[in-house]
Amino acid sequence: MSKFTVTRRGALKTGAAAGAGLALPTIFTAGAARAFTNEPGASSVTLGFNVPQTGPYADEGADELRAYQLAVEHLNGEGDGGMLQTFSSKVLDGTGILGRKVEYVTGDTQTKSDAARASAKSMIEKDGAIMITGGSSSGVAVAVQGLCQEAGVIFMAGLTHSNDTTGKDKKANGFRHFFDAYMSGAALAPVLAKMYGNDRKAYHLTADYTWGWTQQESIQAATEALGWETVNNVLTPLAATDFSSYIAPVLNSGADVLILNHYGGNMVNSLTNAVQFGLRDKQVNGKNFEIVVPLYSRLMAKGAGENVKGIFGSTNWHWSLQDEGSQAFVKSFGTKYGFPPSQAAHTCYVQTLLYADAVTRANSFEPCAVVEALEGGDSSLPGIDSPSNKGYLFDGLGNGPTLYRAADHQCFKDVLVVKGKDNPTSEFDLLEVVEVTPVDQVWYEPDHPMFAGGDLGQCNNGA
Amino acid sequence: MGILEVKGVNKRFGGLQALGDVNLSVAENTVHAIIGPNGAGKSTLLNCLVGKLIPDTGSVMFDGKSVLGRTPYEINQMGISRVFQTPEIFGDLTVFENMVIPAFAKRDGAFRMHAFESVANEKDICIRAEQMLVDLNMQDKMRMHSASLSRGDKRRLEMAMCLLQEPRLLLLDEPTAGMARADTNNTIDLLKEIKEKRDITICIIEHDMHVVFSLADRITVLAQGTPLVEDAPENIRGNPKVREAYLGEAA
Amino acid sequence: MDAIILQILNGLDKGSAYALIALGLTLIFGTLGVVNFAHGALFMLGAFCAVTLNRLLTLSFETIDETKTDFLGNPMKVKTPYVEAWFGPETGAAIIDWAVPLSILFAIPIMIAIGFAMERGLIKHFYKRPHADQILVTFGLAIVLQELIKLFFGANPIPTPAPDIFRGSFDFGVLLGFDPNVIIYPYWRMVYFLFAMVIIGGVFAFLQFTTFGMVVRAGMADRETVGLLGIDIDKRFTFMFGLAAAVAGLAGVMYAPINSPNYHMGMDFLVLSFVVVVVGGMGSLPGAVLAGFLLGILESFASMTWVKDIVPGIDQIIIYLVAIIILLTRPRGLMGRKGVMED
Amino acid sequence: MLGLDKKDATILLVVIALALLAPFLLNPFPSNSGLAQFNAGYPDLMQRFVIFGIFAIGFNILFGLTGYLSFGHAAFLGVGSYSAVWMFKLLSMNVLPAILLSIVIAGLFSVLIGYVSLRRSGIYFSILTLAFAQMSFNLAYSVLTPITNGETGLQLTLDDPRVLGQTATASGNIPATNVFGLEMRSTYTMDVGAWSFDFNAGYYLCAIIMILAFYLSLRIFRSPFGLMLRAVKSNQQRLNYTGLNPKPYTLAAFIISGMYAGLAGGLLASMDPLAGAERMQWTASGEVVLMTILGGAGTLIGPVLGAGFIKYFENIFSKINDNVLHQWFSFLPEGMEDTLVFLLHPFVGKGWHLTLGILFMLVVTFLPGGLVEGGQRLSRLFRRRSRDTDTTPDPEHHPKESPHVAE
Repeated sequence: MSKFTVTRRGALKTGAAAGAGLALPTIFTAGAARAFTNEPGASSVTLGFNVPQTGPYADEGADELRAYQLAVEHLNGEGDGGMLQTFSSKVLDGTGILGRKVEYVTGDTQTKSDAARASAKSMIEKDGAIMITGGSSSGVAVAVQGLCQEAGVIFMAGLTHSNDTTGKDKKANGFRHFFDAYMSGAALAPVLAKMYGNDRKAYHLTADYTWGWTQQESIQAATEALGWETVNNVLTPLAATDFSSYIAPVLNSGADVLILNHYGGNMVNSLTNAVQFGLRDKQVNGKNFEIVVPLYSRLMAKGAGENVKGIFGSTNWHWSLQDEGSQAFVKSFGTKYGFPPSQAAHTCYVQTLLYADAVTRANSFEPCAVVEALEGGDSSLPGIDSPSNKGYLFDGLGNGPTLYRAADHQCFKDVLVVKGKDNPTSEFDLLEVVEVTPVDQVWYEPDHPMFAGGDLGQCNNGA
Repeated sequence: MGILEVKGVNKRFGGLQALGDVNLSVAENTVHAIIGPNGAGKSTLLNCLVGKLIPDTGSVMFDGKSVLGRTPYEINQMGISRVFQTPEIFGDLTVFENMVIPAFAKRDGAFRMHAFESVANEKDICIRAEQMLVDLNMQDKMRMHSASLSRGDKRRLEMAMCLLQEPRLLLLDEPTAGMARADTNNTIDLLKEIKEKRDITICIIEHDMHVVFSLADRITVLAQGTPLVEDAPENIRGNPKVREAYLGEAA
Repeated sequence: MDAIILQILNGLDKGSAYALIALGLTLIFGTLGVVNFAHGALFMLGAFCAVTLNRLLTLSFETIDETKTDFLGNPMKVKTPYVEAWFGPETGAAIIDWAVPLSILFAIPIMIAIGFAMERGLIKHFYKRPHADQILVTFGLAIVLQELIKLFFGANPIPTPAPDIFRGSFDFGVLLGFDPNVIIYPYWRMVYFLFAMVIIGGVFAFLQFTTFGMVVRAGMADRETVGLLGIDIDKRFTFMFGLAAAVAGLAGVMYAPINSPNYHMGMDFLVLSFVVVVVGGMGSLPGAVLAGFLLGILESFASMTWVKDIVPGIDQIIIYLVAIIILLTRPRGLMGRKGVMED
Repeated sequence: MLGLDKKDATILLVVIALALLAPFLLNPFPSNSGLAQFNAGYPDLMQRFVIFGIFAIGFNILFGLTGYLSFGHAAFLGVGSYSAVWMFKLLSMNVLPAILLSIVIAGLFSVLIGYVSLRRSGIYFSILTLAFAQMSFNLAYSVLTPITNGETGLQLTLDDPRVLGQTATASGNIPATNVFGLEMRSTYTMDVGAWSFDFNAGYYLCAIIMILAFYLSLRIFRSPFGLMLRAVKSNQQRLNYTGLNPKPYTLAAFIISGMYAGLAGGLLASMDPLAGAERMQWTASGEVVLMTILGGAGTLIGPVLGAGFIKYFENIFSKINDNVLHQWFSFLPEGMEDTLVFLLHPFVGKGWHLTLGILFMLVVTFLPGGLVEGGQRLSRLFRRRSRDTDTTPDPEHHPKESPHVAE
């Protein structure tokens, strides 16, 4: 019995099937032994875009899908080429990947680990996808990353912010471009200290699941390092829709800052509730009461409406960035869809390009070769003196010079601190970039306690 | 000493005294009728006998053992079967299946995990069930859905289910209520037949005096929760107290 | 003490929402004998009535402002709501500001119409069907309704703010002699609570003092008997469905500023409101209201830090725990009648 | 045969044939044709069909026979999955002990929940089971993370002990689940001309277990025990007054169906060793209710059909995107193509929920007996057609025969 030959569709499109049909004595042929899972045929290659299409993150998923479609167009030489022109690596020439036309299949993660794995499996087993990418939550990212490791395909994570994705749950076949909770804390804390002073008392509301905990841990460590005091950390159920009973006691706790370690619907509701309670009009300890949302996204900001005004947070990327790469991406995305891309769209687009680039540089679709290409050679980020500062260095995809670190497959780049805009000029203009925190401030070692315990393991080619 | 001995039973519902010091003795292998006007407490008394209600005070002994505090199925397993005012049968099941269930209850007790062998392979059970249907002239309706039976046939089926268990005491709660005269007569004939052919004690609650006087060996008259008189049918007819309390307006 | 008062207040407005949804649910059940899994969707539709009116009021025409540029570097299109153009910027802005309260007027006819349509078009074919079928078909309807909303409004929550004067919170603590900022309560939540009381009172008064209500109450007590009296109860029950839909819808309209409406908010409330109805006793109106407030307040208590310290995760399960305890000690819920929904 | 009468034996044979030939039946379209989108014969989905089939068969023993509507059966499935994954982490990657443990643990869990919940009936029972399941889900997602790994779901790692197996393979990967060395993921692919069919070891293990589970449920349906369960549904009062105690019967049915759910959960984890908390959520419990009713509650084969129907939608319809639609209709003139795509767009891909909801409503409204009733009506229709064509009138009067247990 051949071992895990989940592939065949790709090969069928080539001559293999025709050959099987002609060989009369053996009508039944087993799928030919292949070097690795879903080795693509000569004419096309299939990528799997696994994004939430139903459930609360469906809009984010839709935006990710738009970015993927755009990336496929650009890789196949359609459209204006987007960031292909600004990307520091010039091996991609708009002829697909290694001369094969890029095709794609889509699936629905439903923002559930189970469903996401089922849909990724179907793309691998049925559609012959060679790479899976997407997702809008860390649970899903970790679950699908584990699957891809076992199946022997590459996973290019979409939006996932938990430390665990490239921490204790890191996998050799998985890569994350998005930033993480530690970086949020490290980038945000100095700005908060600058704006609100070093003598602050923080009250945390934290979504009671893995991402919430790592986010809270990160921001608490970063703010305490700057002299803040943590008054309390209250865990809130994921299913909570009304946060009033958690927010009401905050004012009387002696805290003068409320940190909302929430994402998505939780964040929209908790922030809305907090503003409803008039927290931001209050004075505590002789200071203005402030609210902080460590992880921001434009869609969440849109959901919370006016309530985001003046509230600080961090984000991976924002369309108002003025660098060449970001501008090129915003232009082609905006021209095609009529509105600027979200950070989720950006990271997904970039991940697709990075994958294509790595395959081209490796001159092979073999996962281990791709992993090697993404881990780069010995290039390193300037200005950081660390033995782990090694990996694949690139530029021109927004965020400035970026390192795909070999040690944990995490991207290191500048992190944006943003603030809800006071006078938005359009429905997309909700956040303004307050500071671009340079990469050396958010750098950490792979064995940092918040990331320890995992093991990349060996890359897996599958078959 | 009767097979059923009810002594000093009281039952109150809030402010209402439903049963007041009821004493009753049913002799074995007789038909004992309990009659009385509406609200006399006949149904309450019946419910106290089968475990649906627990009297506030007093005792109910069946065959020398107390039934108080026992659940309906335990009391049934002791040998008391009950026929309801409106026939209670398994409407979703076929007539045959309806018959099989009491057969199992008789053989296996209140619960037995019997989950693998097919019902059809339980030959003794099937034979008993069929035999009883033949006895009651219902064999042609064996495969019918019991919900689609006529009311009379439903009553007949329920009676058959009870008889299959060979109870020592059969309680009948107004078995002819709402029946046409012809059906009533059929039921009377059926009960007479049962009475003659089997060793069985029957306790019947009834409104219809025609039924009562054609069947009963003894009659207890209940009024306002208390037994007024207990006697043979011919004496009841002439009893002026009964006439006053009950038959008076009817007769 | 202050913490307890605070959480009672919080429980009141949470409870208001539960009670309003459960009221309609139990009304439909009590009158029509239908288990309506689409009731949460009615609440959601109500909230989207507010969103829709907000959208209608902010319908805009575009003018090009050459002095500014949009994100692609093209001249900026500036949107001006028609309302502001017609009534002048200030009046227009005020009308938009009051969109949510105005939506009440907008929502009542719409929700009643939706209720009628649901009852006549679908539910009426299910009166005689098993409860499981009713659950399935209304669940299907709930999915369809929420997916339609998602199709038109997207999956993202849509901010629907309350009028400006209701922003911020009122300091209750000062009234009661506590320090400032100890017991604060947002104005809009106060409005929501009062609104809920008015609606609940209205429904009860309606059932208590009108002939119509009397027939309906009799129908809830014993449907067949009333049918025998020759009263055309079915027509009145249709109206009850409209009423229940309107109550759920209004609960949704007023809830919109508390949490930005999204398409799945109905499902979020569905399970909860069923628990509320059952804890209150299926088909009992006072039971539903009582249970709504009870569960709201208990849920608030469970979220207090010291309670959570004693029993970690208690706020995750409190509602269900209470439901289990009540159902085991009071078999038919707080005020349920015997024999209802037990088979 | 096997203690079954002829009719039941036929049903069983049909199920066996369907299960064993599924790789062919589910891949009817050539793999590079446009319709290949509708092929469902890949290992993961085939496994899901039979696993959820098992889940629904078990649920049907409780709901279909006794009428007790549990809204918490997903909890047993979840518990089964967690037990299985823990077995993989601690003991070995052999699936048999894992599956056994998941059945046992789910059984124990259902004793507990069943004992308490069955003190009430009707909707009160439903809400009790719902409450227990939601509590399990909420806790699994948060406080119990050390046991369940919360949001991500319990998964295998490279440093699990695995006392009776290897911690990691020679190539540095997590070993695969297997039955005495036969890996569950190993697949044999057969290419026949333009078609290609997958034969997956895991699928066949699931299929064999499903056949056994189906056979067992068939026997239960025909047994005295099954009859008692139907009697519980029909008239508990009469059952009580016939000297039978309904409680242990319903509890036994509850436990059996809980064990079926645990078996399904264990199999899910065996095919894909990750146990997500979402599989315990009330929507997951609702899903099995939908499967059973959609297929036909109380019928033998209905639940399996319902499970297949819903899983097919979830996995196949959700993957049809605009791109695929454009490919299908590319032969049409541009305007028509765009219009068609525009019209279909809301119903496929991210709109699969909408289509499913509409189908629920249609099926429940017009086919109260579920898909099985649909099938019966169709076959009756055909029979009537063929009867109409031959001119001999049917002299025999067919009295309405009651279904023994509808098939």
